[in-house]
Amino acid sequence: MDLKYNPEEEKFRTEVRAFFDAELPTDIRTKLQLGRRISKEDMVRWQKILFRKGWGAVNWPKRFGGTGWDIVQQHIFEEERADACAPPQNPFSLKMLAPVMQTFGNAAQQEYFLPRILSGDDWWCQGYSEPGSGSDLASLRTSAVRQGDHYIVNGQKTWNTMGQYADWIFCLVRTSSEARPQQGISFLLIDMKSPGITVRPIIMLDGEHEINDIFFDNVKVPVQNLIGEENKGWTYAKFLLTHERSGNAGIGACKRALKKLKEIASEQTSNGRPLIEDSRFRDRIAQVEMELMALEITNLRVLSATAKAQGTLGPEVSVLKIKGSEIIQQLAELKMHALGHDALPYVREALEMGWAGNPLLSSHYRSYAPPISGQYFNQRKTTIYAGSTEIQKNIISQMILGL
Amino acid sequence: MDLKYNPEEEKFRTEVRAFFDAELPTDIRTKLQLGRRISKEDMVRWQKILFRKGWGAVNWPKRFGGTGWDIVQQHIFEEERADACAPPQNPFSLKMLAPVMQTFGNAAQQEYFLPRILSGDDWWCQGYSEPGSGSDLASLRTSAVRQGDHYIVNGQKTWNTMGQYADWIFCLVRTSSEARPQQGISFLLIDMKSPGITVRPIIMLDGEHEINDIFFDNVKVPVQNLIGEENKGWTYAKFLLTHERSGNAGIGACKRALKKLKEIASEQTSNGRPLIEDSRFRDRIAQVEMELMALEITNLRVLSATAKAQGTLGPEVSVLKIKGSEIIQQLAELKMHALGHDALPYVREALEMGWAGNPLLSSHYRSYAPPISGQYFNQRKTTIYAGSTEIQKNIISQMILGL
Amino acid sequence: MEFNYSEEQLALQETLQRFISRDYDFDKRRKFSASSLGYSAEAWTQYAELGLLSLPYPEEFGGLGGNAVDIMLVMEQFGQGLLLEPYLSTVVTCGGLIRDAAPTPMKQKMLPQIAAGELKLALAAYEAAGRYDLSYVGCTARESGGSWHLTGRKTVVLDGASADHYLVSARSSGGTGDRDGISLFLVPRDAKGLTVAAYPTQWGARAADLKLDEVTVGADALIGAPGRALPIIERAVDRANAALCAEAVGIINALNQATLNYLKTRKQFGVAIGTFQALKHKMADMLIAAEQSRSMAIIAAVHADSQDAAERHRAISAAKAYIGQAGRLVGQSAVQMHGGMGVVDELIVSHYFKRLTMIDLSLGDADYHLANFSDTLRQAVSSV
Amino acid sequence: MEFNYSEEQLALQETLQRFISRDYDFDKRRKFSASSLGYSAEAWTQYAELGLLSLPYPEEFGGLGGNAVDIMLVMEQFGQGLLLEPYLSTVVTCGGLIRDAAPTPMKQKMLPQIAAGELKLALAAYEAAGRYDLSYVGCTARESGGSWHLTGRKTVVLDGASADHYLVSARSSGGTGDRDGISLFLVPRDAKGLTVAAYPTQWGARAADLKLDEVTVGADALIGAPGRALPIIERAVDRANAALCAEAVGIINALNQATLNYLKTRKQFGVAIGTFQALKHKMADMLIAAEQSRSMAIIAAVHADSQDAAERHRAISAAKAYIGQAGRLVGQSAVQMHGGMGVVDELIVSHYFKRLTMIDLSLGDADYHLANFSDTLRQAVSSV
Repeated sequence: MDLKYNPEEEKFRTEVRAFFDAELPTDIRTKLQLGRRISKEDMVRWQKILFRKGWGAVNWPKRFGGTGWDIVQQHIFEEERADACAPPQNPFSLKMLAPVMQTFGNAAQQEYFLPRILSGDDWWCQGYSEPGSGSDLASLRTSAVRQGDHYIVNGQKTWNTMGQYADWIFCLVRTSSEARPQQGISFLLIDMKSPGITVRPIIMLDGEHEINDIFFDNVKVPVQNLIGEENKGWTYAKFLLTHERSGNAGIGACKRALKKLKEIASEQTSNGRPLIEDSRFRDRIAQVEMELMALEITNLRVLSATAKAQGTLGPEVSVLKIKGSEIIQQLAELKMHALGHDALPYVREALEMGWAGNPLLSSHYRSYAPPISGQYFNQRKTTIYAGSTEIQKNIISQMILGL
Repeated sequence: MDLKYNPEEEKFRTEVRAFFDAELPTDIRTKLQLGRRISKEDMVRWQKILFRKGWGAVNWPKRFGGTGWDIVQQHIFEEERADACAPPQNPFSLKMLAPVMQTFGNAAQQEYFLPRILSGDDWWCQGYSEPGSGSDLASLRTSAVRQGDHYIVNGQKTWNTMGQYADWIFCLVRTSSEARPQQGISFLLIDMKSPGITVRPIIMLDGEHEINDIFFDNVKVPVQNLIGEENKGWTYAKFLLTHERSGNAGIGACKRALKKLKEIASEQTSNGRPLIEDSRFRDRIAQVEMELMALEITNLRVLSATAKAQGTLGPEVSVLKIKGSEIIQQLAELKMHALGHDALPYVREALEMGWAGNPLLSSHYRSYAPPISGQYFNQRKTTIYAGSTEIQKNIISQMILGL
Repeated sequence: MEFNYSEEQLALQETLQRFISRDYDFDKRRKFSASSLGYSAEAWTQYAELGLLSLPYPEEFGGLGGNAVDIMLVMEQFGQGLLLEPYLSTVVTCGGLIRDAAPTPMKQKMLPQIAAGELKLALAAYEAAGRYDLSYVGCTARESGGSWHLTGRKTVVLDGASADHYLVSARSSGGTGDRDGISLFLVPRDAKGLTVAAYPTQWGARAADLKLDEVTVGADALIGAPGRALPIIERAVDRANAALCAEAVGIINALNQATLNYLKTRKQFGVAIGTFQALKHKMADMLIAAEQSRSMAIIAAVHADSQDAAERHRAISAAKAYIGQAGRLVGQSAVQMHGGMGVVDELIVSHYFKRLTMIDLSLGDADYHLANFSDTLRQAVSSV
Repeated sequence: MEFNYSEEQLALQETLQRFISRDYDFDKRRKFSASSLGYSAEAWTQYAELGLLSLPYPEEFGGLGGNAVDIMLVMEQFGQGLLLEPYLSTVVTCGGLIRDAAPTPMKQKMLPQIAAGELKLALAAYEAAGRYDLSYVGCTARESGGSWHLTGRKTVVLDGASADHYLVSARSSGGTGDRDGISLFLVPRDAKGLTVAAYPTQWGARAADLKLDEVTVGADALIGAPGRALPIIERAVDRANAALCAEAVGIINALNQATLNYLKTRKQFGVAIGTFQALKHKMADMLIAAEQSRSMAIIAAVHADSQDAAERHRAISAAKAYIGQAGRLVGQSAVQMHGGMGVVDELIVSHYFKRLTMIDLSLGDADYHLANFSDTLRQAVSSV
């Protein structure tokens, strides 16, 4: 039991930090620092830089072109990434689809798709939720009917994140309705350029376009785009969800947000004095920081126990998902409250990089202010998506506690 | 809509306060002030004083010898009672049994029992819970079998409060097991001197004897001691529970406890300065005070709406029960924390009035300190008894929200 | 004590409910918000016709002589309907301030104009570095030749985009943060040297920042004695906070109703999600929060007209703090229980949530008011 | 980084688990607590035999050279078994202090005695009016003729009833509340002028108040430089708090296990109460609190031996605050879910609850440590 980083780990951190210092484009870094909109082009450009360094996939084994890093290395990388204000990589391909493909996909799929994910050539999105199937995912209805060497897909997916950018989508589809709902689900890879696909934006409560409805109208999908076996998709889906949740502790992002919060609380003033001098506000920061200190260790304990047992991730990741999402929400809430009055304006243009005007006449309305209330509103999603907090507690009580 | 007391109400308050000033025995007042044990004799003595004044039952209609006061008057009386450190009256007879007896009892029962309750001649306790029937009260098993003009009662009641003092107990008993569990329950009045009754103390977590197991071994109960109809007891039981909960907001007691908390926080010091000067501790007090301010009005709103509709109390009392019990617990917790180190000693003798020693060498260990930690432990019961918070939320979601 | 509303009050409530369902449904509101004005000029005219704009003024100035409980009922409906019009700023905050503290000629001139829907006002009392502290006034007022000259900046003036006049606090003596030395002026929007920068708010209304550069007003623009305006401003802000409490209660109840409906209709795992005990209990918590919040809004309302400044301030801070916290619980829970439907623009739920959040952040958030209230406890005890 | 325990550590844990189940079940504990000593002398002897009493000392003083993680494992079992013996005071707090700061002759004399179970110590560092502030020292130390004369009072000395010696803080210069001027003395229980008033604690152990009336000790009783003892005391109290964190984690896990068993076996409405979703979710919250608390106890342990006083103090305050809060959640929830069975003396649940509550109140409660931790954030930011 030792929480100190050993010399190799420290050396690794130095290397990672130096890389971010040297290679992260300034324009992208600035957008992230200020909470401005980032584009697909920004994210792809960054993925290609990582790929050139050989760091295209920090969570993949070496044999698929990943870094093969252990969990402490991955933790350090993520911490430094967030601190450097580098964009997160596309999680749908790297952290969700890839583990499924590596475990259950066939060689042809692995050989074709994985390199294109690594290089940033393909943008993937996720087709899980449907209007009637949120928490109750197994009730999904989008159908895939086998016709010769194709499936014909019909239905609707929703809460699709960044699908407006996507080249490909991986979908859960119903290939049988005979047995239990879980037993008739398959896992399909669908080319977004296929005829019959319509993407309709959904505007979030913060006014931003980040999610979509996706409609499938007799979309033809080659059978070789089936992952694993037909009607076994539920197994792969659960595997994927566990991986998704394991990333949801988001320690790096939380640490970055905490640092930002402290900066804001040092710059904002109350009665002319820095807000952080107010013990009441400072105590609220302290309360979240304590929670985050604990979660960082809990996260590493869970992941290292899994790694040690060479096992797959278990229901313990639900603990990480619950706490991680709560912490990021609390930090967003505190950042908003730190602003006081300045949280009230809603200036859409100010979210675009390069917009030079100060919407308010007050020099006090700083560059970090415009996105902050929207971030608070937006972050309410984190306890809803990837299995709501209620679903995670069901998992804990059933799978860990045996209730 | 007006929250000010009108002149008649103010005059009434003055009268009540003057009465407490004049008539409340000093020894009893001091015990309550310091949180020392009070005896049955203390409580009976006080009931007899109230009875002589005509205030033996503040919640009864005049025709049964009650005061006939409206809800604002009752509220004022309770507030002044708590503030004066007068003991609460026996709730089992006055607030639980009496409304049932007045509504469902026969004339003979009313004429015999009610005056003896008023005068303090009979001490009543409650026989509801059983070891297997806590929240699920309807599953009770204590049986009453009709034999001629008696019932023969067998079984066990538990969580019986102050039954060691009781002359009488009112019990829910099973008189039929044929239909639904609720349909075979009857409401019986049982003389505690009946052969076959055994009272066994249960020691609470604070080391005090306040509750008991009561065993019934072929106890003979005359049939005239049945309230209402046989097998209709569940109706009376629910009626009683609603009345019980309506008293559980305990605004008077909460206000008194809040005042005490502020006194303690003014006398205890942190680094030599009064604890209440510490904004962190003061904020915690403020938080509970706000909750109590709101509950006082919620309580009066619920009770006055009921009175206005001349209706019976409804599920809204569950709101009062939940909040009232939480507040009294929070106040107990804060009082304990105000003590700091002084919360650690457990000096049983100090809970007895007249014990003169100071268990600690510190003059700082004040007379109010000895009972406070025990009160915190003991008050955990308030969210459990009379329908736990979980049960109250079930009631709210079912009866008010229609879920 | 009396816990019932009068028949007039119930009629007022009903009128507003009818108005909202007929003329101010969610789609209409969306259009009003998207318009350049950010609210409905037509609705404003209707408020004038309904007497809402003259509600709290004495009859001698053409008012209806209503009290703070009447305002509470109106503001609760503003919450229910998410009404965007500058009622709070014009009628409650500034109109009320003029009623209480302005010289008679100003009352005689302005109150009837407000009542007729011809005049809108906004309070410009906060400055950026002061956060919620009304005594933090850096804007200066210099008297010379019978006129006052104002220079400085005012931040996030609620309803500031559409106001015809501003009530501006400025320092005529003392230093930033002093309670004494603050004066209050009526400044017309077209005053020379005044720049108004308007912008939308998170809830779709419009606010503004003001820049004053040697803005000159006459002696008749002064409200209250020079240097003595802070208590007047505090009283107006207390009253505004009481009104915000009522608006928040309207939203809390609307969110609870929407959530309850969703729990009864949304199905997952083959059953309505309202059958899950965890959600039932959360809904029960929301109901409790709503009842307690209503009690606090009543406390705030009945204190809003109180002459005892300390007691008024204490009660209203307690109410605003409590409702800020309760609103957070209800807003966040309502969004959470709506799942994905809670975080999209399409449903009214997220709009309720945003407005409720921003009510907390307006005129002092829960922490600010908790501190206010808490600090009064020190004095309270010394007298026990 | 390394998250596993060594084999020796796992063996130590297992040894203690066996000891508890064999020699220290709940009925035995009740008897030990009721005895005049308030703990088991026999158990103390066994601890000596098991090497627990020499665990954290260097080998040159007869110790096993264990570290703070070893102590964490031991203290966790003290929680699980609700062990009453004065291990924390004697071995961790005072023994550790002597190891770190006492003159070599004192170490040579006392550490082997502790290891052999022949010597018990208690720290007398708090005074009544100071609450949790260790710098609030009114007790005076006057030097004269090569001796020190101590006068004053010390409050709620943990394990003070059975101690053979006390480590007493006293002021040799400066004023009450000054960080400088505090000295630390080894005072034998039978010293002339020392009155020990012992009493039971809420968790069934024994504490004491001390009154010192011109108690005279020699120069060799001094630990650390005169007037410079506060950092030494703070280090010992930090370490004690880290140990309390571990004990609390042991209790939290025991309470969770007991509650989970109860949920699975207690039936109401014809089913196990663990089938109710509201209780399932509360149990999930308790599990999360337990995992997070364990992480915090680890953080506290690995910092307990740190030389960086500021960083050590910051981390341990965070842990103690967090675990104080989490313990409240778990303790109150465990009692609540046990219903009536949670509030009676008969089951161990209420005893766990009481000890957990009192751990929070010992050596600084959650609010005190939150304030400590929070106050460090001011410095942290200025360097960002």
